[in-house]
Amino acid sequence: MTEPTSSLSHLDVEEREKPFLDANELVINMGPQHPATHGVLRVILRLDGEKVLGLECVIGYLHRGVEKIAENRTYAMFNPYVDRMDYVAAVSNGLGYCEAVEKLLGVEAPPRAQHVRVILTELNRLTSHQLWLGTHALDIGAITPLFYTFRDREEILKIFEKYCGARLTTHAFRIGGLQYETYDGFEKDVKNFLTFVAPKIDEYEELLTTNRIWVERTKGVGILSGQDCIALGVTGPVLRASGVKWDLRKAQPYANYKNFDFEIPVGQNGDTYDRYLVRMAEMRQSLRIIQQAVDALPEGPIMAKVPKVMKPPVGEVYHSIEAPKGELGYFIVSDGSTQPYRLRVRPPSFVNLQALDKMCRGQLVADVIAVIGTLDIVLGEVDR
Amino acid sequence: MPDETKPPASSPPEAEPKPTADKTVPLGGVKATTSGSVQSEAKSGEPGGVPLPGTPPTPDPGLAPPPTSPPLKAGSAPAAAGTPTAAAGTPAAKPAAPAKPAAPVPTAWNSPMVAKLKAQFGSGMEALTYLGQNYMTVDRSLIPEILQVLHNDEQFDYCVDVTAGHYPQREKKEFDVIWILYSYARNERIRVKTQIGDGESIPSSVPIWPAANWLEREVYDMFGIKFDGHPDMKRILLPEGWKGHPLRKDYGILQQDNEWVQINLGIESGQ
Amino acid sequence: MLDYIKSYLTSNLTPGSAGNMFWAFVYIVVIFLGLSVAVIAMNWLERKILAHMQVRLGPMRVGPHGLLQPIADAIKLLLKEDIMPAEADGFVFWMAPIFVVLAAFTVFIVVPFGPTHAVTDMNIGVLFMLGVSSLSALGIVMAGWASNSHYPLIGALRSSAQMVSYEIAMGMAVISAVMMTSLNQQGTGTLSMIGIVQAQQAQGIWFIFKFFPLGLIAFFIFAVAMVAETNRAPFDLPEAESELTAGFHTEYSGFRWSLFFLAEYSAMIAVSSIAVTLWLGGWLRPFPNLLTGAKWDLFFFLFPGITFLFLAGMCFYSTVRMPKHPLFRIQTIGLAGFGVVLGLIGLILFIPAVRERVQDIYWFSMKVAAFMYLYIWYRGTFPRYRFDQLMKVGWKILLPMGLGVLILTAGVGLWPLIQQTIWNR
Amino acid sequence: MAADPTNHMEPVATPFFFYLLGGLMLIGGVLVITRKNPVHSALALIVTLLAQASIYLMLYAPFVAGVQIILYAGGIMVLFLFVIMLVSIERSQRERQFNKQWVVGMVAATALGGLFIAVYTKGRGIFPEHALPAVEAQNTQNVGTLLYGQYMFAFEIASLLLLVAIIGAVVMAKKRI
Amino acid sequence: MDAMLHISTLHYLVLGAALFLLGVIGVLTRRNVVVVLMSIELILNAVNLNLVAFSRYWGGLHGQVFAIFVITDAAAEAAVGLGILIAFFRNKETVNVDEVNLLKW
Repeated sequence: MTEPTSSLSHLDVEEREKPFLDANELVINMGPQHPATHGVLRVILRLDGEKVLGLECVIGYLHRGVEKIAENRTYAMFNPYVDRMDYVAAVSNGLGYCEAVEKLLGVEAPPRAQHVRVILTELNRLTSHQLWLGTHALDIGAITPLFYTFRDREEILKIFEKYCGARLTTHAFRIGGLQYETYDGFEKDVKNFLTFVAPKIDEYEELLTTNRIWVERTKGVGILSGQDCIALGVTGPVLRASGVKWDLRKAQPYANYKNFDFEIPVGQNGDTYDRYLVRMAEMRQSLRIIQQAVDALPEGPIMAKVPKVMKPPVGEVYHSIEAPKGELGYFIVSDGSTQPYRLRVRPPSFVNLQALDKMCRGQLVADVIAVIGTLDIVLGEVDR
Repeated sequence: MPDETKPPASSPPEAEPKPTADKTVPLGGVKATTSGSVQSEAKSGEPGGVPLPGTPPTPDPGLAPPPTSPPLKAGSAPAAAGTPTAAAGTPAAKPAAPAKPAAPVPTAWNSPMVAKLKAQFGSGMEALTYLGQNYMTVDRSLIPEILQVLHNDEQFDYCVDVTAGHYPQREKKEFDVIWILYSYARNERIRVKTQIGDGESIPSSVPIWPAANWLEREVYDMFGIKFDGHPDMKRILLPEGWKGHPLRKDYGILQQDNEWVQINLGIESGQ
Repeated sequence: MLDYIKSYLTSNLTPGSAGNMFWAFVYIVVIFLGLSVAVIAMNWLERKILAHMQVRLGPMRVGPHGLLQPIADAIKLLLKEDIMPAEADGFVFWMAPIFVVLAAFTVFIVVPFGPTHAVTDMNIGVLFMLGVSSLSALGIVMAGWASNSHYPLIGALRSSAQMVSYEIAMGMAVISAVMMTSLNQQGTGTLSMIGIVQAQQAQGIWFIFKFFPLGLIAFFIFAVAMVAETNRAPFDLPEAESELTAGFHTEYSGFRWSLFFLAEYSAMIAVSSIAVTLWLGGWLRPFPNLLTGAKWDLFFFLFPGITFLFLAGMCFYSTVRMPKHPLFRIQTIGLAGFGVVLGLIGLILFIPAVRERVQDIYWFSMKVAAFMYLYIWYRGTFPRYRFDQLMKVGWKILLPMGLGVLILTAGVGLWPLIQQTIWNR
Repeated sequence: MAADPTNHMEPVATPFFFYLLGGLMLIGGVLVITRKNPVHSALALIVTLLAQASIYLMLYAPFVAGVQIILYAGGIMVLFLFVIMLVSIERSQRERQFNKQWVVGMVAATALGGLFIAVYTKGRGIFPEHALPAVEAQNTQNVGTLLYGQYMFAFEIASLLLLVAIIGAVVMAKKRI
Repeated sequence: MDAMLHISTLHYLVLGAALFLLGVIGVLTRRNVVVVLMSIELILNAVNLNLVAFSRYWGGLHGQVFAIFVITDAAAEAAVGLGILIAFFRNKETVNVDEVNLLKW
């Protein structure tokens, strides 16, 4: 107990020989094989009884060296790889990458492609949030929402599958637009889905929002103030739940988000409950965007003029989008060859995960689970 | 900008800010063969094509030649694939690429903030804009102060990313360290770049932005750049004890720390 | 010997009370087998009901509608490798599941399935049940400690702390029900399980409705505490899979694990039996005093058989709806066979002699089954409490409530007496 | 528990169960004082306590038996196990188990044992040979009547004692004294 | 043989005495405080056994009432004893009786 809790990062991984009643410190290793760490996150917890004194994340178990691979692939060849980072929001990843390369190339996707991109990306945001909700609720012990969300997520995946043949790692977009025209009935499917899913979101809320246990488990847990969020670089719903009204779709519109009317849901307390509410509201906003996009889906080409062999001019570009988890940025350095000289992904999960320690200090072990869930991390993206 | 005279034509000096439409540079260089020869100015580590103001004596050899001349240091890109092809260094002679639209080039970036920073830091920094994205190249010695100023006075309160790039062809200054910053108040994004050599360290920006903690660790992990004053400078993605820094250009894509793999995983090779 | 066996049949006592060891042994065996079957059925039902609550089908492959799934699971568990951690304390590790199972099954000695359908009728029945079921906390602590691993230890500590704290609130609720057996100059007061049900019969009211809100509140306290006692959702912290992987039985596998499973479910049935006995009139059919008369008697007598016939009908309906495909032939036949068996049981239950003997057990089981359904329902609906919240609920809400109910029950029960002594002075 | 005695008649096979349970108790007691590992000691003690509860049943004291199970086995022993798990036992297990004056202790115990033997052999006659008829059916009520009647004052004092013990235990176990 | 088969008070008393002796030996010789506390429980149980046995053979219930008091006492003793043990362990990191040699630390 003499050790200041602030120097957490120097946490001694070795289990101490102290008897834990005296030292009041129990070092527990959570993961990488643990059902609530959403993959292969390993968290080393320092506990006083059940109270968390500090924790350290050990990551890298899924490290595949995406950035290195990028340097050895052409721009087009690398496109499918980005889907493997945040595999629950693959479309968003693809959108960010394609737009970054397009920016580098100086091309712009035609309006129809932009619209389809927005539709698919927002659908993807929905899947991501649904998956988050299901697993988060499961972590907190409510097992039913998982199946409800998966049932509805399935409908989106069906649309993806019909559109591009893949459900998860879609590789839906191409640099310069889309490879595939939308299939017949795409608009109808999407519209049907919108009418189908709106009441389902109410259903999730019915199960959880007013559930006393849910509220008790999430209110006041893992509080992160707006300042903390900004200092820690946390973005996405976590940031917005802390009261910072910032969404890249509004702040620095990309694709053609500026044409759509939607709101940025903002929380107040920055606790787990607010993050839950923000994400629920975001799902509804996504539906609004999709509705507008599909109503105004223009005719026209779906692919801009892009050279067969892409050699972006020498230069570097940083482009970021609002992925479901936060700001997803691509920093690409081109040396004029067909391959990126350096490609850096700014993964939202990775940066958001840094806040875990801050959010968990002084909470209980059970809250660590809730907080990991509420951060909505995907280890594929954290480790890349 | 004392070094203004040095930069090649491709990077217009600060003094004459031009819109991005400025196409003084023939783009032939970009048409380098796939062998990866990097075109002169920009490619070799300075995509922006900016002179290196920070190091007056010898900025970067790669920058000196006019744009069309062969790069002094050819073959930077291929290093990534582990198949350096130095011979490809000559392609500048192919000024072709007629079909291509003229690529944008970096232009000087002028704003009150830049002016203020200039006044404060003088020649140590240079501000440019490329594709509408602003960035500044800063001398390494100015790094902590300028970041501090950006954070405290210019409201760049959000450190989006810290990353690096490896340019082995540049002697002494092999690495670019890049901070991507964003200001919520101004809704503005900038990049701050500096160059350092292998084995050198750089002041950590964790005291300024706690967000930089893991990002700097990742840079250390991937490039071996040490950050002074970082609270916990150790590997993050790769295991402790791994040898080598994978994102360096001289680290092959199939390369791995065989010894580590054999000891820790008990297998011959991870491939 | 035969006389010894026969002599009991004419008695109207439980075998234990009649001192007939043979029948006591028979009852023990029957209860043990019945309980095992109930646990297996519960396993299947829980998975199916939960699945249907969660818009999925649940087990469908092994047998028609997955009816054989629990058996397949049991075989799998028995064949699984039995792993003991190298650092574990072997003897304690070995003893723990046995201890838990023993505690869980011993309780059933005093559970009254009918006026004579109990192994024995102890006159400290309730005390005995509470005491023995609290012993399983010891087994859990043993399991957690012997595993010599962090998660089981935390799970065991949580579990025992939880059980000990909820036992107090539970005790308060139980005592208020026990008090109801004697208050108001009705009955003499008893701790015997059979005596409690007989008191309800004599007073003509289930204790849940007695002193109107009081009995209900006590029942509510018990209903919450019993979920916590059995470590089920939303109080399943000791085995919270998202936090402690599996809690105290993380390191257990195979047969030993299935013993814990068995113990958990039989403990659920046991505490539900206590609740049924204390508040819901035990083996009494609904409204035994209101809806009397030959017509009503017949109506309620027919219930058991009708239930089984209804289940059989469901089976036949599903049989008809089975896909007509060669691959499904065996399943279809199996389902039909199952329906036939259920129908036969239903028909047998219509025989008056059988009906007379079995209807008590039927009503008791039905009431317990309602609790079992509630358990599953809770699991499908509620998130999990956090440990401090769980303790808060136990100590700050349930315990004061229980004390209040206890005092109020005593006060209300003694009110006529108090009136007499004060006003008639 | 299957061996519980009945209300209305002599317990079945009394000598058999007496020797069985008594043997269990003694074995448990020996294990309690000889095991190195306190957890094993505690488990042995639980065996002793449960066997003793059964003996209480044989003695027509079912209420005491119930209290024994609930309080001792379910309460106190859980507390013991809790504490044993909290204090690390690895070190104490490796240490010497018996203290230096064990010889003195054994001598004192032997003397005490001798005293017992002397008393029991000499005073054989004083102890009642045959039991009075059991009043077990009303056992709980009678115990309650005694507790709340004749022993009311003692009962109140016992509750006070428990209160003091609760406060004492809480104060002792607090983080900082 | 009859003495073996007919269980009289003396049998219970002897059993109680044996248990008592075991408890005494444990208290006097063991170093581990936890085991000492458990031995005290053994002693109390031996006493309880005597009380209940006498109550059985003399017909009254006073012995049982006393046994209940003793159990109450044992609960109080265990709680306080273990509380002291925890406090002691926290300060000394040991559970040996012979190291309890200070009245205040």
